[in-house]
Formats: sequence, structure tokens, C-alpha cells
Amino acid sequence: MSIRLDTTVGALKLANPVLAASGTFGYGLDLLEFCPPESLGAIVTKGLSPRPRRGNPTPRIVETAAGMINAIGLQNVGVEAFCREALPELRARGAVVVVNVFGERMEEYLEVIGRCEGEDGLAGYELNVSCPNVTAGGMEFGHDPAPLERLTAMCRAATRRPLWVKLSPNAPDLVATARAALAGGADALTLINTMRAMAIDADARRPVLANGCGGLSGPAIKPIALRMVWEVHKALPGVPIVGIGGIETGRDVVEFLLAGASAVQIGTAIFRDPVAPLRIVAELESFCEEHEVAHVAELTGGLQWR
Amino acid sequence: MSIRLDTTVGALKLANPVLAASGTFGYGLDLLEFCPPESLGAIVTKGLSPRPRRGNPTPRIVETAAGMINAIGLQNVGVEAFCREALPELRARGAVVVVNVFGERMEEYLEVIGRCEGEDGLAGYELNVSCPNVTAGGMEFGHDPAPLERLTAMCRAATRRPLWVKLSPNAPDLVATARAALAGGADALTLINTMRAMAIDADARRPVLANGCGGLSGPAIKPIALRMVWEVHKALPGVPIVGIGGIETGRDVVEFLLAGASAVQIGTAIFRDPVAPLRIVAELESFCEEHEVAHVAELTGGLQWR
Amino acid sequence: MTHNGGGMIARRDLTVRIAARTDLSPTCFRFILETAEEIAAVPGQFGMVTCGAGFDPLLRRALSIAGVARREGVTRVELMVKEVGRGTNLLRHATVGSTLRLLAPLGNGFTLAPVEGTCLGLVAGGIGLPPVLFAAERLAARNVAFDLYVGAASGGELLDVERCRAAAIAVGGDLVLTTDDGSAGEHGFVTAALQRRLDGGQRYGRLLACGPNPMLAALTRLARERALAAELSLEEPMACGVGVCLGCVVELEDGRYVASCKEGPVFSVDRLAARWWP
Amino acid sequence: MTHNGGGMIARRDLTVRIAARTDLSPTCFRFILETAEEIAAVPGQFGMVTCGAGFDPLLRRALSIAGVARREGVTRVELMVKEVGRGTNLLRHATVGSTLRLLAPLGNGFTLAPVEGTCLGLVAGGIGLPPVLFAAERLAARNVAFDLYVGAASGGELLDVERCRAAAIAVGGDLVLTTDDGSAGEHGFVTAALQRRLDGGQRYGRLLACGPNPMLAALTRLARERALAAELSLEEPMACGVGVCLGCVVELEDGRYVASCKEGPVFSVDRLAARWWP
Ligand SMILES: Cc1cc2nc3c(=O)[nH]c(=O)nc-3n(C[C@H](O)[C@H](O)[C@H](O)COP(=O)(O)OP(=O)(O)OC[C@H]3O[C@@H](n4cnc5c(N)ncnc54)[C@H](O)[C@@H]3O)c2cc1C
Ligand SMILES: Cc1cc2nc3c(=O)[nH]c(=O)nc-3n(C[C@H](O)[C@H](O)[C@H](O)COP(=O)(O)OP(=O)(O)OC[C@H]3O[C@@H](n4cnc5c(N)ncnc54)[C@H](O)[C@@H]3O)c2cc1C
Ligand SMILES: Cc1cc2nc3c(=O)[nH]c(=O)nc-3n(C[C@H](O)[C@H](O)[C@H](O)COP(=O)(O)O)c2cc1C
Ligand SMILES: Cc1cc2nc3c(=O)[nH]c(=O)nc-3n(C[C@H](O)[C@H](O)[C@H](O)COP(=O)(O)O)c2cc1C
Ligand code: FES
Ligand code: FES
Repeated sequence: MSIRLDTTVGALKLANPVLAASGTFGYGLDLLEFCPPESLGAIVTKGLSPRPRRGNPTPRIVETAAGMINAIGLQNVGVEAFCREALPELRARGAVVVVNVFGERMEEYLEVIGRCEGEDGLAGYELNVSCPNVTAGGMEFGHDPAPLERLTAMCRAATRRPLWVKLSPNAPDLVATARAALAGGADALTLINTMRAMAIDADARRPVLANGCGGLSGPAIKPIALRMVWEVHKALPGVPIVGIGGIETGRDVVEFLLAGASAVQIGTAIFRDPVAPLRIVAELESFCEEHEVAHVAELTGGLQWR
Repeated sequence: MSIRLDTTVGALKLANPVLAASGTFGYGLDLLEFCPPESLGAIVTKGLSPRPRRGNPTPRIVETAAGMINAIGLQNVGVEAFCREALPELRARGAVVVVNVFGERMEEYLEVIGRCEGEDGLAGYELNVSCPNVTAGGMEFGHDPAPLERLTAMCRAATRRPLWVKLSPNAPDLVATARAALAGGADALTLINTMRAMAIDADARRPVLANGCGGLSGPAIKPIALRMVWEVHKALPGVPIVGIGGIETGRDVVEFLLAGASAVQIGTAIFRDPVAPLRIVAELESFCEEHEVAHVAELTGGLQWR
Repeated sequence: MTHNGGGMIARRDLTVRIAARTDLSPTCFRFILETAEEIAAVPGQFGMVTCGAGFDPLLRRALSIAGVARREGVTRVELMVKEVGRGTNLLRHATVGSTLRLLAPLGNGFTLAPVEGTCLGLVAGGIGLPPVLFAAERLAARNVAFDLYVGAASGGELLDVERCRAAAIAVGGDLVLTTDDGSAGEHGFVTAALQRRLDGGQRYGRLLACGPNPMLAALTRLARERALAAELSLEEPMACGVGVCLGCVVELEDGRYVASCKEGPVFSVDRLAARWWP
Repeated sequence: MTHNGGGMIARRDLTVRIAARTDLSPTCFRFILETAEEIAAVPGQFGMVTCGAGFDPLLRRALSIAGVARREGVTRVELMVKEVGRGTNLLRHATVGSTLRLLAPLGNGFTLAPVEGTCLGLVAGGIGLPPVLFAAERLAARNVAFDLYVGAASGGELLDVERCRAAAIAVGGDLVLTTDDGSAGEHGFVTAALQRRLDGGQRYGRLLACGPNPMLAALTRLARERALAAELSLEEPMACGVGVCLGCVVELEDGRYVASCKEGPVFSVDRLAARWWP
């Protein structure tokens, strides 16, 4: 049987539902010999700000049980360098590129989008309104429905490209923020970003991370991410969801699709295995073969409540 | 050096800061040869309701990466059977017993407390307002400050014993619920209960658990629990906190104490290792020896922000 | 609700050495675990075994005790394991000579007492063999008569046939082998083979069985239809194995959920709720 | 920001067999990993190694390559590991004959080119030895002169002394051993021994060093004070090893944070921010 792996996230057609997540795949060109960006459904760039950012002091990462906490602080080369240095090669390769956007103020989101609007070969935007690391960096947008709706609407007005909003699992009311993003004109919701967490060095009596707190990712959070995807899908059926959180295998992807996602992103798994996204595509295809799923899109939302 | 392990949670004096958590140590008498209840700071009973409860259908548990999800559905023998059958032996052994109380309505909490007030040898109550498994079973109290304050105040009026409120990590605003519990008269806050989570059987296209969702516990959630303890401690310094979530070692205990807890509870770790709470007391003592901590209570809140 | 010490035999949580591992079939292997400490167990009791060093997998795995013997200061515990997932995969690849923790014996075993005038019927399906073989060898040692029914998916998955035969022969009983695919023994389910013997007039004072749930359901129906005494060893997912998590409950006929690690894993069919014979 | 293939040498993620493990000291051991595939590496490059089967520990561990050679169709990669935590503990107890994943070679190595008129100074502290010994053996093979300084906490923790000596002797260089406790070699820190030689008039065209951070800080101060060229192999906590997580950054003198797995782990001291010579 030949399996159809293509899917759509809103109006955006993807060759397969497996994407590389923001912040875990650089600008798409670091792992060419393991995972060429054009082989994935899409790649999501490291979060881009109008100007380059240094990020947080070190230590920035710490391993936890089946997970890790990061407080990178959104270090990035800035949208200008991205457009000039990475985008041409991505475009030449035929990669589907989603730009992950963030800013400390609403205008900064618009600056990033404005700069990108001048470029061909970008598939869409993903607004990071949920980064738990930078106090001023999106926290309020992601946690409070009213400003989130305003931010989304402003960005919506600035582009006709697909606009995704990446939700924070730390938000007081996930479904309310999801509704706000949609009310603002989002085409799809990405969930989840990392979960606010902390590690302590008992000897030093200090937080391990220079930033104090950070965001938890990896298999540890998968059961929570899956629940959140399902919860948003149930509350807002028909809304395209990009699922993310601890995905390591093709079977994990199936679970997220069943819970309501149309596509998924692979984050921390890439750190363990540079070929993870491609391996996961292959595993997903095998799963579909074994279970006689002719088209992977059939799985989306296919969970039967008991 | 001889280490003082005693601590206090509000007015309650405990011989050591390591308690067995509700729902993971039965009624305290199941593991006598591994972990006699009188050897711990205290034991917290399985959640007790006015009448016996059957709990949820099976499957009720599923393992996840460094964690597990449970949806036991608060099966318990009822407060009457507890007082008649388990309490006398606990009392005879000199165990410090905290009764974990829950109900589907406020009156049920009062019924449980009322029955227990007639008994000697109970150290206090812990209100479970955060169980994510029973739709009607406390969810609203734990998530909404106003009813939580009302519930706490009613229970406060019904007893002079120490009253702890066990907070839900799923609450929209952790600190707001913490404040509500204190406004209602709680002596201490226990955090955290399990995190709402889900596992999906990809082959069957159904949730693994009969209940659909359940609560995530174990090392996977430790970094989140630690962050929450620190957050509540920072917001409400001086309020006694009982920390819980993924604690497996004496070093973990130190981390929770540094983050602001006065005592901790051991839950899922007991399933891997029936002697876990006692082992952890010993490890805690060794840590204090190595680090020249004369009195374990010195550690509480000792985290230095970087 | 109170203290369960596994009956008369003390539970212990011991560090045991993997003394040997041998393949029994393409999917199953035997483990011999050794310790200088004393452990005793009766057939149907089980142990909780650690697998892996980190927190993933987190929980121990429940494994029936297939035999236990003490000689020259060393206790040897035998397990028979089928690789079905990550935990059992880790066990399969654990180094011989390395150690595990074994919490045992847990739960309540089969009733091995003879029944006046009849023999016992022992029934094992697939990896349900270990407690049944343990029972067979204990019964053989006490000279209590039984027939032994052993079923598997295919001939290659019939485990330890010679030991099964030896135990049955020792008490003059029959060993009936069945395979789902007919590649060895009688063709079809082990419960069908049992039913044919019953239809042919064979009588059993008590059936003792372990195997996959569909087999146990078929056996329960059979036992209830014909009013036969029968005890089943059930496999519920377990977190603690010692009665404190309530994850492993089995529904009884009176509607109660009881911890199968503590009140079971062996249950008499007449106590079980209707879902056991749907 | 774009494609980093580890210089001229292709990175690969290979399944490698643990061919041997030998103790080097109470805390350190040597690993020989084998594969039929080709891998090349230069001194200072490292690999990311899996430890354990499950998701805990989650991440690979960064280990410097201590040597690599290909003979008769087999590539042998040598690692030297100090057990400091859970990952290295699992590596220590991994079964010889079992397999790991090794992603290598990563990062940029030391500059091995000779410097007109002087020799090189190689400095290793503790488990900083592997890249330095690899450099020493490569330099010896090319007949580039160097002195080799090796320090450890105590005599028992001096690793592979005979190989160190052989490499130094091959080019007519000195092997200087130091221990913090004076139990072998010169008493005190390895940087102090170096400083004494420098004070005595010894000149080095370039220092190459790896070791604990306090040692590297001392060396950086020394090199900057005396305007010596020096390259350090740094150890930052790493998640990916390939430049995509930005967890492992090192602060440069111009204030930028750069990924040490990609732009390092070897850095020239004159590029490093002031916190390296506090
Ligand atoms: C009382 C008892 C006795 C048992 N005796 C044996 C035996 O002698 N030999 C043998 O091979 N197996 C036996 N089992 C089944 C054995 O426990 C499971 O096959 C094993 O736990 C699977 O673990 P896994 O990680 O390989 O599989 P996974 O499917 O990866 O396990 C995932 C989770 O499901 C649980 N689980 C999966 N299958 C079962 C099952 N059949 N029963 C209970 N829990 C399960 C695991 O414990 C784990 O928590 C017994 C089970 C019980 C309850
Ligand atoms: C480029 C590079 C080369 C290295 N070469 C060697 C070598 O050849 N031999 C050797 O023994 N060690 C080497 N190290 C250090 C080695 O990576 C750590 O000792 C190891 O990761 C510790 O893991 P653990 O699980 O045993 O310790 P834990 O303390 O349990 O590890 C916890 C976490 O901290 C990280 N970590 C702990 N210590 C270090 C450290 N010193 N550097 C970086 N991360 C750390 C781990 O990767 C892990 O994520 C090197 C490190 C780097 C960055
Ligand atoms: C090191 C690191 C950096 C990240 N940077 C970003 C980022 O720049 N923008 C963003 O939206 N998410 C970022 N994330 C979040 C991931 O995209 C993802 O939402 C999260 O890690 C959960 O998925 P995972 O468990 O598969 O990693 C980052 C995650 C990690 C681990
Ligand atoms: C099987 C199980 C049953 C539980 N039952 C209760 C309960 O009855 N009442 C309660 O307040 N918490 C209950 N909990 C939550 C624990 O007390 C604890 O808050 C949670 O498991 C987190 O701690 P841990 O990671 O150490 O297990 C239960 C947890 C588990 C795993
Ligand atoms: S397995 Fe925990 S109660 Fe039975
Ligand atoms: S370790 Fe990930 S960027 Fe260096």
C-alpha cells in the first residue's frame, strides 16, 4: 500500500505532518547531512526578533528526568541576518519555512513580519507568545486573552500568509487563550511551548540555571501536551492544531494526530538524535502501513472517547 | 555531628520532614515491614470520603516517561471504616496521621472532618481540592478562589486541628488559590497534586485509561513542582508549605526545602521502592552531615536567587 | 485494609543476581536469580522486578514466580518472561551477573490441596505457564494428581515442554499440548481441548489457570456453566504490587474493586464480576 | 549560522560496539569503541555518546576523542571517561560487547601546526587529558616538538602516564607530572609547574590545554600576562552537540555568545570574555 503522508494546516499544504520545532533545529541548515530541511513537512525557525539577541548567561540548560529545562533567552541572529544568510539556501532547497516570531513589544512582532513580507519562499509565521524565559518577552500576550487577541489581529493585518499562534501551557486558561488567538485571526494553534520549571543545585543552594527558571521540554511533558491538544480540539473542533511536546517516535505522532493535531513538531528529540524528524516520518509511515491508514490526515481527531 | 531532623509545619511538630503522600501509602499499614508509619514525619491517608467509594473502572494507571498517570477515582473505604479499622493500630504505633479529606460537595468535607473530630490521635487534615479525576470531586474548589476560600473557612470552623489545603497544579492561578486557602484559615499549603494528563493507545485509538484523563506524578513533574513551591513561597513568604511531586531522593528533599517547603511528601517513589520514605530520611540526614547543616529546618527557604 | 504480609511468608525486597538467562522460545526467556537471603513462595505468587537504572521505565514489572529453591546457602528464583515491551526488553538485555531488585513473594497463590476423588486440571496459555508449571511441580512433589493443559500460539512458543511432561508423568497425569495454528499438539485453543476432555467425561475437582484474558474468560464461562471450581491468576497493570496504589483492581461479583496484587492475583472464578465471562 | 560539517571531516552518527573498557584510575576508565564505518577526528574534537536505553538520562554526553585509528576494516575510537554522575556511571557499567550511538567528530580541534623556533606546551588537568594526549600522539607522529604537563589530584589519578611519557620522549620533550597533594610528581597545580618553567626561561610557541575550569582560568591569566598563544578546550553543558540548542554557549571578548560545540570546544584565549580570567 502506498501511504499518503500529506496534510494541511488550515490552508497550508504540507508534504508530511512532521515539522522541526522552533529553537531545536537552528535555522534549518545545521543538520543537512542528517535531516535536510526539505525532507520535512516544514521547519520552524529559531525565534526571530527584529535585532540580534545575546540571550541569557550560562548555565542555560539542565537535564531532568526524561526532560530538560532551558533558559536560552531567545538568542538569535535577528530577522535581517536570517533573511540574508539562511533563507536563500532554504529557498533553494525547497524547504517549507515557518518563521517563529517574537518580540518584547507588539511592534517588534510587526517589525519581524514586515521584514519577512519582503521575502519570497516563506510559508507562514508562528507567533511565540509563550516563552517563559524573558520577562518582557511575550509572557503577557500568552497569558492574557485580550492582549493576545490584539497582538494576533495586528499581525493578521500585516500578512496574508498563514499565521499560527503558539500557546503557552502555563496560561491560566488554555482554551480562553486559544479562542483569543482565533478571534484575532490565527489560522492555526501550535501547542505546547515549554512548561515553566526549575532545577536547584542543592550543594550551592542556588538555581542551576543562571536565569533561575526555565522551560521544561522532552518526553516528561508529553502526557500533559497530549491532554492539552485534546482539550483544545474538543473545545474548538475544526481548528487546525500543530501538536508538540515530547514527541520521540512515529507512534507519538499518531497519538497527537488522534488527539486532534493536523501536524506535529519535533523539538528536544533532535538533541538525542539528529535524524529524529526523518526517522519519525518513516515510523509514522510504517504505522500507517500496519494499520491500513491510507492517508495520514485520516488520523486527525480520530480519538474515540471511551 | 548529630543532625536535628525535626521540623514544624505551622504549629504541628514533626520528628522529621518526610511524610508519605496521600494515595500512595494506603492507610499506613500496608508496608509495615518496609516503612513503619511511626518512622515518618507523618503519614497522609488515602483520600477519605464520608462513605466508601468504588473508584473508576480499569485501566486506572499507565506508565509514562519517568512518570505515571493515575485515575483511581478516589476509591476508599470511607471515613468510618478508617476510624474503626486502621486508626487504632496507627495510634497504638504512635504514627502521626494526617487525614486527606475530599468530597463531591462541601458538606461531605464536613462530614469526614466531623467523624474524625470524635477520634483522638489525628494530627490534622489535608483538604484534597485538586483531584483531577472525579468531575464533581473538588475540581471547582481547587480552581476557583472564591469557593475554595468558602470551603476552607467551613472546614476551619469545624476543627481546631491543623488544616492543610492541597493545591492543584492545574489551577489557573496558583498563587490566587493559595491566598484563598489562607484567607479561609488554612495553616499550611500542600503542593502539588498530580497534573492533568493523558495517554493514548494508538492501536485502539482510545485513551489508555478508562477515565480518559488522569493525573501525572513521578520524577517527570519534579521540576514543575519545585517551581510552584518556590513561586508560592516567594509570593507568600512565611506560609508553611508541604512540598510534593516526584521526590525520589534525600537530595530532592533538600531542593524542595530550599525552595520554601517545611516538609515534603513521598508519593510515586513508594511504588518503585517500598522503603523509599525511610531511605530518603537517611539520605537527607547524610546530606546534612556532609554539608554541616545542624538542623534540617535551616534549609527551608534557603535558596539564594542568582 | 490492613497489613498484608503475603500470608505466612514474609515479603522481602532483595538485591538478586542474574545467574542465568536462557531462551525458551523466540519471545520468551528464563531468568535464574540468586541471593544468599531466604525467600519462599507458593505457586501463583509473584514478584516486582526493577528494570533499568534510571527513572524510565519508572515502575517495576510484575512477574510470576516459576520456581524457588534453596541449596547450599543460595536461593534460586526462577522467572519466565515474555518480551512484550520496554521493561521486558531491558530485562532480556540485562547482563548476566548484574543485579536487580526483587520484591517478593507478593499476593496469594493457588489452592494446591487435593480434592477427594478427582484430580486437578492445570491450564496454561502462553506466558501464563510460569505459575502453572510451579504449581505442577509442587503438586508432583506432593503426589497430588493433575492433568496439565498447555497452549501456545505455535509449536515454537510452547515453553519448557519436557519439564511439563515430567511433572505430569510423575503423578500419572496427562500433558495436553495445543497450538492456535496447529503446528504442534492439538489444533485450537487450550480451553477447547479442556472442553473436549470434559465433554468426554473427564472430571476435575479444581481448575488452576493462568493465561491471556480471552483464555481466562473462556475458562470462566466453562467453569461457571459446569459448576466447576476454578482459580485464575489474573494480570492487571500494577504500579506498586503491595496494595497501596489501587491501580490493579479487579471487579468482584458484589461490585467491589479489590487490589489484585493483594487479594489476588489468584481469584476463584465465582468471585469475579460478569465482565470476566462476557 | 549555516552548515557546520566539523570542518573537512564528515560528521556521522554511528552505532559503535564497546570493544573494551579498562580502569585507568579509581574514577576514570578507557573505552574502546569499534565500528566498520570510517570515522576520522583531530585532537580537540569530541563525540556525543548515548548512555542508557530509556528517556532517563535523556541527553547524550559529550566526550573528547582520545584517539582514533583504522586497521583491517575496523575503526577504533578511544575515549577516556571520568565517572561523575548518572550518565558516566551508566557508561561505566555498560556491557562490553553492547552498542552505543556515537555522533562524531564534532567541533573544532587544536591547532597542531609547529611554531618556528619554539616547541609547543601541552597542558592537561585531570580528565582534561584525552584531547591533550591525542594531540601529543599526533604531534609525536609528525615529529613536532612539545613538552607535556599533566596534573591530577593525586598520583592514583594520573592517567596513562606511560603513553604520555612515550609521546613526549618521541620528540625529545619533557613530561612534567604534578599532583595537588604531592603524592606523585611535583607538588601543586599543573599551571604552577608551567609557570616555573616559563619563569625559568622556557618558551612555547603555543599552549594547548584542557582541564577543569579553575585550571583553564589560571592558564588564561598566565597566557594573557605573557602574551602567549594558547588554545583551550572548554567543557560547557551540552544538549545537542551540533549547534542547534544554544545551550553550550561561551561568552567571547566582543560580548557575543557562541556555541562551543560548533565554534569550539577549542578556543583561543584571546577570544574569550573576561570571565575566563577573573
Ligand atoms: C501478577 C502478574 C504476574 C505476571 N507474570 C508474568 C510472567 O511470569 N511472565 C511474563 O512474561 N509476564 C508476566 N506478567 C505480565 C508482565 O508484568 C508484563 O508483560 C510486563 O509488565 C510488561 O512490561 P513491558 O514494559 O515489557 O511492556 P509495556 O507494554 O511497555 O508496559 C507498559 C506498562 O504496562 C504494564 N503491562 C503491560 N502488559 C502487562 C500485563 N500483561 N500485565 C500487567 N501489566 C502489564 C507494564 O507493567 C507497564 O507498566 C505478569 C503480570 C502480573 C500482573
Ligand atoms: C566538549 C566536551 C568534551 C568532554 N570530554 C570529556 C572526556 O573526554 N572525558 C570525560 O570524562 N568527560 C568529558 N567531558 C565532560 C562530560 O561531558 C561530563 O562529565 C558528563 O557529561 C557528565 O555526565 P554525567 O551524567 O555523568 O554527570 P551529571 O552531573 O549527572 O550530568 C548532568 C548533566 O550535566 C552535564 N554535565 C555534567 N558535567 C559536565 C561537564 N563537565 N561538562 C559538560 N557537561 C556536563 C551532563 O551532560 C548532563 O547533561 C567533556 C565535556 C565537553 C563539553
Ligand atoms: C533549547 C530550546 C529552545 C527553544 N526555543 C524556542 C523558540 O525560540 N521559540 C519557540 O517558540 N519555542 C522554542 N522552544 C520550544 C520548543 O519549540 C517546543 O515547543 C518545546 O520544546 C516542547 O517540545 P519538545 O518537548 O518536543 O521539545 C525551545 C525549546 C528548547 C528545548
Ligand atoms: C495512585 C495515586 C493515588 C493518589 N491518590 C490521592 C488521593 O487520594 N488524595 C490526594 O490528595 N492525592 C492523591 N494522589 C496524589 C499524590 O498524593 C501526590 O500529590 C502526587 O502523586 C505527586 O507526588 P509524587 O510525584 O511524589 O507521586 C495520588 C497519587 C497517585 C499516584
Ligand atoms: S499494584 Fe498497587 S495496589 Fe495493586
Ligand atoms: S550543545 Fe547545542 S548548541 Fe552546542
